[in-house]
Amino acid sequence: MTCLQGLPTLQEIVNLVLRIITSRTFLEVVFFPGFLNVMLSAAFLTWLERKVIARVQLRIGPLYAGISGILQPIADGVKLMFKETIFPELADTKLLMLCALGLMLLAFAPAVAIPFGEGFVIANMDVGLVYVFAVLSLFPSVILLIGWASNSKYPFLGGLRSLFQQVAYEIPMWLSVLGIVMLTGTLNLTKIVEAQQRLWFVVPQVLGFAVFFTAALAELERTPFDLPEAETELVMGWMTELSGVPFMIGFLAMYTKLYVMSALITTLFLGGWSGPGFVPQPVWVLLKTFLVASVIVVIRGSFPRVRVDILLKTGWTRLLLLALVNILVTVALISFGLDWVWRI
Amino acid sequence: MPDIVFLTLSGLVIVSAIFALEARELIYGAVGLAFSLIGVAGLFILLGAEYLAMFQVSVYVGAVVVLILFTIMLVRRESGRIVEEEEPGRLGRAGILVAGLVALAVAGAVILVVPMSLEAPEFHGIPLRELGRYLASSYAVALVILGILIGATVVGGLTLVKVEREETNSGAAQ
Amino acid sequence: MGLDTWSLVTVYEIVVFLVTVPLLIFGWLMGAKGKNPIRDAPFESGQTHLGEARQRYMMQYYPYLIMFIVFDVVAMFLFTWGLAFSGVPLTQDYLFLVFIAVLVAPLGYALYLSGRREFW
Amino acid sequence: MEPLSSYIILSAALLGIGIYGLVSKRNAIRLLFSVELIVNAANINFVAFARYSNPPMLTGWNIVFFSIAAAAMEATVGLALILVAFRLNGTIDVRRLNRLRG
Repeated sequence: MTCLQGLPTLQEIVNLVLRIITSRTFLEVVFFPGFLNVMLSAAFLTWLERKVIARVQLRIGPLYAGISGILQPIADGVKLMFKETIFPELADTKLLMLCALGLMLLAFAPAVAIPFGEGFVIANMDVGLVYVFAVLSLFPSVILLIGWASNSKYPFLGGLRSLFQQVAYEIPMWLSVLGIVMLTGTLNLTKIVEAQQRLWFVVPQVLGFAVFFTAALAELERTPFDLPEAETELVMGWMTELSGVPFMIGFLAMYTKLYVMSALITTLFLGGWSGPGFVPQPVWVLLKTFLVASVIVVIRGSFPRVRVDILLKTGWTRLLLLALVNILVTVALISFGLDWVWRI
Repeated sequence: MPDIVFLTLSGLVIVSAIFALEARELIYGAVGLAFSLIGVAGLFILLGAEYLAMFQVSVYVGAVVVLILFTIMLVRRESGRIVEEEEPGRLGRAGILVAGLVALAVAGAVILVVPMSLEAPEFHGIPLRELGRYLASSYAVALVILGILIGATVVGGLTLVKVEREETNSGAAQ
Repeated sequence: MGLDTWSLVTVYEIVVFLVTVPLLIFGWLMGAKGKNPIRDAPFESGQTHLGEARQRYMMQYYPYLIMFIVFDVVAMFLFTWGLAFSGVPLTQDYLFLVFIAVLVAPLGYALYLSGRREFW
Repeated sequence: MEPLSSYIILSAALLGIGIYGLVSKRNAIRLLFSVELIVNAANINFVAFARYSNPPMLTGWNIVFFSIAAAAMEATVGLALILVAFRLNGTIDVRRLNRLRG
């Protein structure tokens, strides 16, 4: 019996588990700003996209599952879970599975840095902005690997296009937020939101906002930059040969990325959680995020696709130049001493 | 707790580094290299250099590994087999011997010079603003030289690719 | 719980991992199985497939990758500069100007090349 | 925190792996991998020593900044060279790329 005295009793273990499960940190990580929120938001965005696109095209969209089809994403998810996972005969199955896992991990990773209220953020890191960009810069390699591992021509071409597109638009995106970094002198996303209490950054950084928004569209592979999965030429792009759960993960990852990008635009340019106080702060963040996402969706419904070489050239020359002009504007702003508005 | 983290990270770094060199497919090797570099970024975070870790991830894993993957995909024979004529044996054993000697020598020398169990001082992170200020003031010359290096890379890389394209187009290479 | 920032990121990623892996295994177990050469063939719009997709292809856009790496590094250095930037031009700002000025010539070369047909 | 020596041993091991690759591999891309590993071993040492000096120094960090940038540039040009060599010779086996020898 003596040797058992050092061990915790069952009661203690249960208590410990209960304490962990009900702790604020655990709830944050698993439920609200954390995993479940991101997943459900992404699912909600698929529904939103289908509804909005249907309205644009004078259709009705999902209708039967739940109230006006809001449970449709869940029904789709359950359906896909029971589908057969088919891989083409020449494919590299192990690498594909690994890439699906990696894609999921990558897609969910940036969401930890998004602040949902004063002090209401999972990871309040000093390098939050760069962290988000660093994680986003890992997507092209995973997608290229999926295209490669599928060993089929459409996914491979889609993967290559995706790679070049994301690579070409990453630099304008980085440089377009440099103005904000200069104005606030920090990379901490919470502090960036706090700096916008008086005036949102969309006003002084309107050029940066335009560049960031365009680059975000390209990074998300959405119309007018949806070349990697141009339905009429490349079927489904790099997702062509995915099926069952891997397809679901690829799909979910894309919408998670949409959510993260919209939330990032909200945080950086649209004041994050700031807004009239009659609505709680996290609700403001979600509202703005979904608003930005629906603007992106409406753009999908109304613009044609551009050609690949034009796309790449525009990315390098025009957007880069605009981002540099934005930096000069910011330098002028600071030099004239107007930056007191955003200094904390 | 940090001990487990350190051991996991160093295990990741070492194992995936070996995998990078020994994997049969070159593509797997590149994936191994990516994991190794991510592990090094994790070590940087453990050492308090968060910004450096992000720099490492975005430049190494986000850019260099992508370029490596792309090059590997370009460097193939028509048959689809990766060009690789490995010849393990004498050379491999010699490599292990040399590498082991060098690693032992380096580790031994450094550990002899540095106090064995030097404790880390208290550290609460460095304000990132200081970093930029310091970088530009004390390392200005290095910065300008880096600018020249970057310029040389642009010119060199583009010229190489241009030459390559012209050769390919004229049919001289095939 | 005295967890710091990066531990929380790790915990979060572990949660994602713990959801994804069972999902993949579940899909693998629940889906139908069986070999069918036609269904397992790569999709090529209904045609009989032509084998390996990993053939040599155009490297038309290789320069973009080179420029990407270069600008990735430059952007990171610009971020460190932007963090320290404060209205009054200090010596360091001029030094960064030199850093940028050095980069202008190769950029001009790159843009000159991009103007040529079939390159970039 | 671990003692400094554990970081040194780790980086020495990484250096050893890199040198092993340089000595025994014949594929040019694998040689590039080895070089990257060696550079990373050096970087770990820089950051570790910067952290363990009292008070922690920024110098180590800054050197690693330049080191990473230089290594990225090296990889860029190196890969372009490998590509050209492959198109001209049809191989990236460094033993066969000996046409430059006098």
